[in-house]
Amino acid sequence: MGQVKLDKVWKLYGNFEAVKGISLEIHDGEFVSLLGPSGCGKTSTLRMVAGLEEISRGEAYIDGVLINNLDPGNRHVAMAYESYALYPHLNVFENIAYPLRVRKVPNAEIKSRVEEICDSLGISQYLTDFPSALSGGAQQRTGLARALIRPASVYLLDEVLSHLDATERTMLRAEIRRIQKLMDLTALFVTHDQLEALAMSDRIIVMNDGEIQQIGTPEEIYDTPANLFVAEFVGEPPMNIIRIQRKTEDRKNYLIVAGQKLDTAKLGLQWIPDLDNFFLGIRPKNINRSNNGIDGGISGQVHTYEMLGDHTLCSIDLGNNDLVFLIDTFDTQLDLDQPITISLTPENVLFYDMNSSELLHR
Amino acid sequence: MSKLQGNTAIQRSEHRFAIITALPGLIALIVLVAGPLLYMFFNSLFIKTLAAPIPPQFNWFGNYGKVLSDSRFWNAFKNTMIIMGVGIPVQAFLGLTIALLLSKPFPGSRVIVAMFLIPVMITPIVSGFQWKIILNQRFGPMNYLLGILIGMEPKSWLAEPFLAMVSILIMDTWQWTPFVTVVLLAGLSAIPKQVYEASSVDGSTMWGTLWRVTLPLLKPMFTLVVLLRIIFIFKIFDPVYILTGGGPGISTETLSLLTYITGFKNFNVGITSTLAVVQLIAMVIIAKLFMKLVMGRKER
Amino acid sequence: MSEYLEIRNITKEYTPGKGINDVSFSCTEGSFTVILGPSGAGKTTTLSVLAGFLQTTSGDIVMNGHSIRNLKTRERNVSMAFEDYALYPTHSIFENIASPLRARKMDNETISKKVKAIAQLVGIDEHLEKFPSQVSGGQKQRTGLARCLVRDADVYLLDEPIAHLDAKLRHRMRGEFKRIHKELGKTMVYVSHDYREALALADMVIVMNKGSIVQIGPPEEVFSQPKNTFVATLLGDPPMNLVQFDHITVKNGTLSLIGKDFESSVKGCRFPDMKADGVSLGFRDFTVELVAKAGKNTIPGSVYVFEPIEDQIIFTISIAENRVRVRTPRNIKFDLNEEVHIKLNPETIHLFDNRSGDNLEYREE
Amino acid sequence: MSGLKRSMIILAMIILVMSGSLWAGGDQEAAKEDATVRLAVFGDQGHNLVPFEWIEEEAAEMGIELEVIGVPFTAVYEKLKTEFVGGTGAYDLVVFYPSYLGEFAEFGYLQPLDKFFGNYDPDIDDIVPAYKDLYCSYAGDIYALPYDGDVLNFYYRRDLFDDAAEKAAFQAAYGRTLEVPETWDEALEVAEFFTRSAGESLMGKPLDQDMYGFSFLGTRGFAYGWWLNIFGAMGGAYFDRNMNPQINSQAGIDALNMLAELKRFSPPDVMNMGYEELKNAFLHGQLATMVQWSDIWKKANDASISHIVGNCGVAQMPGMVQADGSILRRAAGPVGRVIGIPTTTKHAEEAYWVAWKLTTDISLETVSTSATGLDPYRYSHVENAAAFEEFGPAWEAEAYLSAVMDNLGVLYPDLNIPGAAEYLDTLDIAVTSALSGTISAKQALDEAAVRWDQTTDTLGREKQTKIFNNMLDIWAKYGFWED
Repeated sequence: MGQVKLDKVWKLYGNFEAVKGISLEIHDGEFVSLLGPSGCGKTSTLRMVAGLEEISRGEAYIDGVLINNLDPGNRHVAMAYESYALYPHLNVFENIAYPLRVRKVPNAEIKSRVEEICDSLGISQYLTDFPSALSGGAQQRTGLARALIRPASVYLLDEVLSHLDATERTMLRAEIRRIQKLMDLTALFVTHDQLEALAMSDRIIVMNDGEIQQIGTPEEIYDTPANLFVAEFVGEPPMNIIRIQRKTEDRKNYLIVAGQKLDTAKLGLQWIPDLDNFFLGIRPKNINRSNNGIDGGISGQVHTYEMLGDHTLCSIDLGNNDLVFLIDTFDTQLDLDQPITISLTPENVLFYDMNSSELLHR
Repeated sequence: MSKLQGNTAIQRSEHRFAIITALPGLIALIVLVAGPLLYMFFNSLFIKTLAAPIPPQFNWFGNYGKVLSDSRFWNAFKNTMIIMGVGIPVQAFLGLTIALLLSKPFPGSRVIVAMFLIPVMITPIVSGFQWKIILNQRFGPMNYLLGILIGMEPKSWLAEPFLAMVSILIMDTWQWTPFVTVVLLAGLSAIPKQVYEASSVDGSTMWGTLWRVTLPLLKPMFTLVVLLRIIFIFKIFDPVYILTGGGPGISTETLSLLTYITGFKNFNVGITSTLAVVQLIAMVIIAKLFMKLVMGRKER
Repeated sequence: MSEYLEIRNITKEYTPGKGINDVSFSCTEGSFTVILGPSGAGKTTTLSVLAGFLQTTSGDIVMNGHSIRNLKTRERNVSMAFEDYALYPTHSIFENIASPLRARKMDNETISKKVKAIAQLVGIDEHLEKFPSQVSGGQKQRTGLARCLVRDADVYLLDEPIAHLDAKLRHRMRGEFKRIHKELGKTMVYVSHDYREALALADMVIVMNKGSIVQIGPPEEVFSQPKNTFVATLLGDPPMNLVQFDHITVKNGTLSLIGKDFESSVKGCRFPDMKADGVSLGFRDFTVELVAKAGKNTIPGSVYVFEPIEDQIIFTISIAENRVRVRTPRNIKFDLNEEVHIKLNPETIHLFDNRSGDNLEYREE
Repeated sequence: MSGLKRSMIILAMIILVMSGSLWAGGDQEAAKEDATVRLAVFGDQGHNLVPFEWIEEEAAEMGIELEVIGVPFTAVYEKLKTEFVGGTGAYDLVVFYPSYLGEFAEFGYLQPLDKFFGNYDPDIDDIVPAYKDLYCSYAGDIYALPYDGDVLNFYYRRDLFDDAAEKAAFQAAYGRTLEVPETWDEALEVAEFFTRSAGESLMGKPLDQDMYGFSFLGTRGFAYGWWLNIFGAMGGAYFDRNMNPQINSQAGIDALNMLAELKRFSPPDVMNMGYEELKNAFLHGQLATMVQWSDIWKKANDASISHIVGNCGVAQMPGMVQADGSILRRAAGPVGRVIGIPTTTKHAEEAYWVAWKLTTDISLETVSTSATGLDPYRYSHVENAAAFEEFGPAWEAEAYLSAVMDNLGVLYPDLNIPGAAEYLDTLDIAVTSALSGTISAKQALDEAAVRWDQTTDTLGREKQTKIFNNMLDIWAKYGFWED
C-alpha cells in the first residue's frame, strides 16, 4: 500500500499563500517528483504530507486515511532531508537504527536490518563513524538508510541530492531509483533540478507560485510543456522561445522572425495558430544548421559557441539581440560572428499564447 | 626547521613578522596570568601578615598544613560544596526546564527572555537587600506567602543555620538560574530544527525526542554552564556577605568569604594566598572530576 | 607565434599538499590558457606565483624574454581577477572598476572612458552607480572581471572568475568570455575546476593534479586522448567509463579482453600488438550502443538502472564489479537487471594501466 | 572538549587570581596647588558624617575644602589598613573605630595630637576618662579625639514596667516587684515574663503581634559586645597578664550560656538582627527590653519612626551580684568612633582644626540630634540635658544622660591591641556559633582561645603581651581590672 491524495490543499503563512489549493494523487509504487524553483510551494507540500506543516485548508489522505490531524509519527511516512538532518551525537548505526529504537524493535533485529540497508546503500564501512566525519554523500546515504529502514506507505525525499557534488549526485540518483524500483516503493521527491526529475520520476508535477503547472511523465513534460514556464524550466539549455508575428499575404502565411519573413509552407509547418502574435518554442536539439541560401532557413550570426565534449553549444544572433541556441556535433568548426542559417524540425515546433503563456493546440 | 632553510627572504620576514606581532599578547598573557599566580604561590610559602610590622618568614608548606588542619577552612569548604552540590543540580534542572519551555517562540517569549536576564544584571548589593527584606522573619513576603499558601509557620530564614543555607541557595538560584537558562537556550537554538523534524517523522514521542536528541545535543552547553557555575560558586560572595555575613556563626561561611576575611579583615597575606592556591587546586580537581563524569557517560 | 610567457620548472614548497612541483608551460601572445584541476591541484598556487603573491622556491618565469621571478607583484604588470570577487564594499561599481587606474594616477576623463568601455564589454554598464551590496553575484563577478581587464597588462590572470555563478549564468558567461578575449586579444591564464570552461574557452588546456602537470594540449585532444584515467575522468559528464580487465592482448588490431567471468574481443583497433595485465578499458558514454544480443565488438552486462533524460536515456550497466553509463536514444527499452550488450567503437576506446592509470598508448610512444 | 576544558581551567585561574590576590590600592590624591587646603576625610558612610557638612562654610573661611570619602560600615578597617600599608597619603583625616587605635598607633600610622592642643584646646578633661584613656590614647599619648561615644545601654519599655496589671501579674509569678532589672538573672526573669504570643494580652489588651522579653544583636560582626556585658560583669578578661586567653574561662562559658538563655525570650530571627533590625523591633513595640547603643533613645522618641514615643526607658546595664552583695556592672562599647590624623598627611594643622571643631567646638550639637547616630562622650554633653529636650521632657533627658554616663563609667572597652580585628572576629564567631546552636559554648570558646593564641604567635607574642599589659594598666587605673 502506498497512495497519497491531496484534495484542494492550501498552505497559508499569514496572508501569504504558499500552496494554492492543489490536488494530486500518487499511486502505489510510483516515483513522483515535485519540481519547481525555490518558493514554488513544493517543499511546503511535502512537509504537509509529512505532517511537519499544518494543512491550512483542504484534505490529505495516505492510503485512504485522512491525515490532516495525525502526528508525523503516525502517518506511515518516512523522510530524507536536503541537509541530511542526521543526529549529530549518534553514529551511523544509531542514526539508522533510530526509527527502530523508537519502536522498541529487539536489538538483534535492529542489527540485521541496519546491516542489510547499509549494504544496499554502500555505507557498511561507516557504521561506527559519526556524521561529522562523513562526506556529504555518505551522510545522505545514511539519511536515506534511516528513511528506508522501516516500511512506510510513502517515502518523502526533500531535495536529497542538492548538497552533493556532481559525481555523488549522479551516483546516488541512480541508486535511489534502483532501490525504489526493486523494492516497489512509493516515493514523493522534491527537487528544483529538472534533470533529476526527468531522470528519476515516473511522473513529474511541475509547480510554480503555489500552483501546479503540469503533471505528466518525463516525456510529456519535456516534449510538450504545457506553458512557457514549464518550457523554460525543463531542459538544459532551455527551450528557445522566439517571438513570432504572423502575416498573411496572398493567402499564404508568413512568420516574421526577427525581421525575417519566412514562408510557413517552406518551413514545413502543418499548422500555425490563428493569431497575429505568439511565441514559437523549439528545443535547441531540434534546430539544425542548413546551408546558406536554402529556403525555410533563418539566417543569423554566431554569437558565441562552446565545445562541450560530445557536442558544441552555439548561440545564434538573429538580429535585434534575439539569441537562439542550437546543439551541433563536437567537430563543427565555428567562428565568432560567422554567418549561419538554421532550420527547425517542423514536428518539434510548439506554439504558445502570448497572453496566457499556455501551449496552443491545433 | 629544515623546511625553513630553502625559503626566500620574504618568507623569513613573514615568520619574523608573525612572531613579533604575537609577542606583546604573549607577554601580556604571561604577566597578567602567570605573574600573579606565581606571586600568590610564592606568598603562600611565607608567614606573612600586614596586621603587624613583622618580617615575612619562610615556612615551607606550613601554611598549607595550617589551612588543611583548620576546622574553619573545612567548614567553609563544606558549605561551598553544599551550595555546589545542591545549587547546581537545582539550577541546572530549573534552567533546563525553563529553557525548554522558552525554546519554542510564542508571543511575548522574547520579552520573557529579556526579563529573565534582569536578576543577572541587577547589582548583587541591590538584589541582596531585596532578598533580605523578602526573607525577613516578621514582615517579609516569603513568610507571608508561605503562610497563606501552605499555612506554614513564619520561619527565621536568615537566623537559623539550616534555613540560612537554604536562603543562600534560594538567592543564588534566583540569581543564576536565568543565566543557566539563557546559555541553554543558546545551546537549544543551535540544534538544527530539522533534527527534531526527523525525530518526529521517525515516530518518536516528545519525551523520546527530549531524551534521545535534545539532551545529548545540549551536553556541550550543559557541560560549559555547569563548569562555569562550579567556578562561580567557588567565588560566591554577595549572597553570603549580604544575607548572612557567613552566619549564624560560621554556618554559611564559604571559601570565598573566608578568604576575604583572612585577606581584608585579618590581613594575613600568607594564609590568604594559601587559601587561594588550595581553592584553585580544589576547583581544578572538581572540574576534572566533573569532566570525567561527563566524558565517561559518552562511551556507553 | 612567439612564446610570450614561459614558466620554467617552477617549484613552490610551503605547507605539504599545497605546493607545486616542477611546473613548466608556456603561453603564446594573445592566447587563452586554462589550468584545469580539482581543488588542491596547485592551480591557484601557480597563478599566485605568476602574480608574484608567492615566491618560487626554484625555477624561473620569463615574460617577453625577461625573467620576472624576482619582481614584486606591482612591478610585473599583471592583472588578476579573484574567485571571491574581492570588491571594495564602500566603493561604487564604477570606482571598483576604476581602482587600478586610480592607483596609476590617470586623469578622470581617461578613467571614465576606459571604465565605461570595459563595463560595456562585460555587460555591467547599467550598474556603474550601484554598490557591490546592491548587485547580484553575477554582476559582482563581472565587476571583478572588469576591474581586472580595465588596465593594460601583459598578462591577465583569472582565478575561477565564474565559479560562483549558477549554471545558466555560467553557461552565458562562458560564451561571453570568448567574445571578450577575442576583442581584447590579450594573453590570459584562466584557472578552473570545471572541464566545460576548459573545453569552451581554452586554446591550450593544462591539466594539473597534486601540484604537477598531468597533460598539456588543445581541448579536443585532452578530451578525446586523455593521458591517464585522472584526465579521462576529470573531463566529461558523465566521466569516461572504465571497465577493469584482468588481462588483455592486442594482436593485428584485435583486442582480446579477459575479465573475471567473461571474455570479449574488439576488432579493428589502432593499438599496436601487446600483452598486459590489469588494464581498464575506457570509453565515453556517447560512443557506444546498447544492443540486446552479443555480437561483434560487444561486452556483456546487465541493467543496473536507467534514467530518461530529455530525449535520451542514460543506462547504468553493471559489468562484473564495474558500473558504466551508456547514452541511448529514447526508444531503447531494457528493464532492471536485464542482460544487455555494449557495442564498442574500436576507434574511440582507450586502454589504461590499472595501477598507474596511464593510457597505454602514450606509454608505447 | 579538551580544548574547552583547558580554557575553562585557565579562566578559572584568572578568576581566582583576580578575586584572591588583587589588593585594592588607594587612589593617590594630588594636592591642589592653590591656597585652599583640600582635606580628604575618610569615614564610614551614612548619617555619622553629616556634621562635616555643617562646618563646610566655616572651613572654607579657614581656607579648607573638605572632601568626604565614605565606605560601608564593615569596610572601614580593610580600606584604612590597605591605605596605611600602602602609605600613599590619600587621607588627611580619618574617622575610625577605636579598637584599631592600638594597631594604628603602634605601627606609626597616626600622629600624636598633643602638639596641636596649643592651637585649639580640645578640653581633654571634659572627655569621659575611660574614653579618653582607652579609646583615644596609646602609650601615654593622645592619638585621636572622640567623635562618637558608643556604649551599650539597657533599654526597657517604661509603660510596661509602670503598668499596674503587669506589676501584679509579675508579683504573683515571681514573688517580687516588677522593676528594671539590676542583675542579669533579674533581666532573664523579666524577659521570660514579657515574652508572649500574638493574641495573648499585654497591659490588658490583646497583642496583634508576638512580644519578646529581650533582644540582643545576633548577626555577625559585633555580637560579641552583648556577651562582653555579661562576661565583664562576671569578672572576665580578654587575656591575663601573660597573654593567656581568658575568654574560655568559666565566666566566659557562663556569660555565653546566660545570653543563650536570654535568646529564648528574643525574637526567632535574633541571630540575623543587626543594628537596624534590633532598633526597628524595639521601636515597633515588639521588645520589652533590649541592649543597644546610646542613640536609640533619640530614635525611640522620633514619632516619624517610633511607636513607643515617651515610653523608652534607659537604664544602667544589669550586672552580677558579687560576694560582698554589691553588683558588678560592665557595659561594652563596641564600635565607637574617633578622629585621628595620619602621619602621611601634609596638612596636619588644618586637619586638627577640623577634628577639634567637630569633637570639641560643636560636639554637643553632633550628639544631641537625630540627624546623626553619634552619642555623648563629654561631661559637658551629659550636663546639658537641655540640648536633648527635643526628644523628651527635661527629666527624661536627664535620666537618659545619667544612664549613659553611668554606663560609660563602667565601660568594658573593645580590645584595641594590634590584630584586634582578627581577635574580635574570632570571638564573634565563637559567640554567634554557640548562640545559633551549632556548637556548645565551651567548645566554641575553647576553639576561639586556641585561635587567639595562634594570632598572638603570628603577630609576635612578646610584643603583644607588652602592649596588652599597657592596656591592662590603664584598665586597672579605672578599676576595670584588678591584678
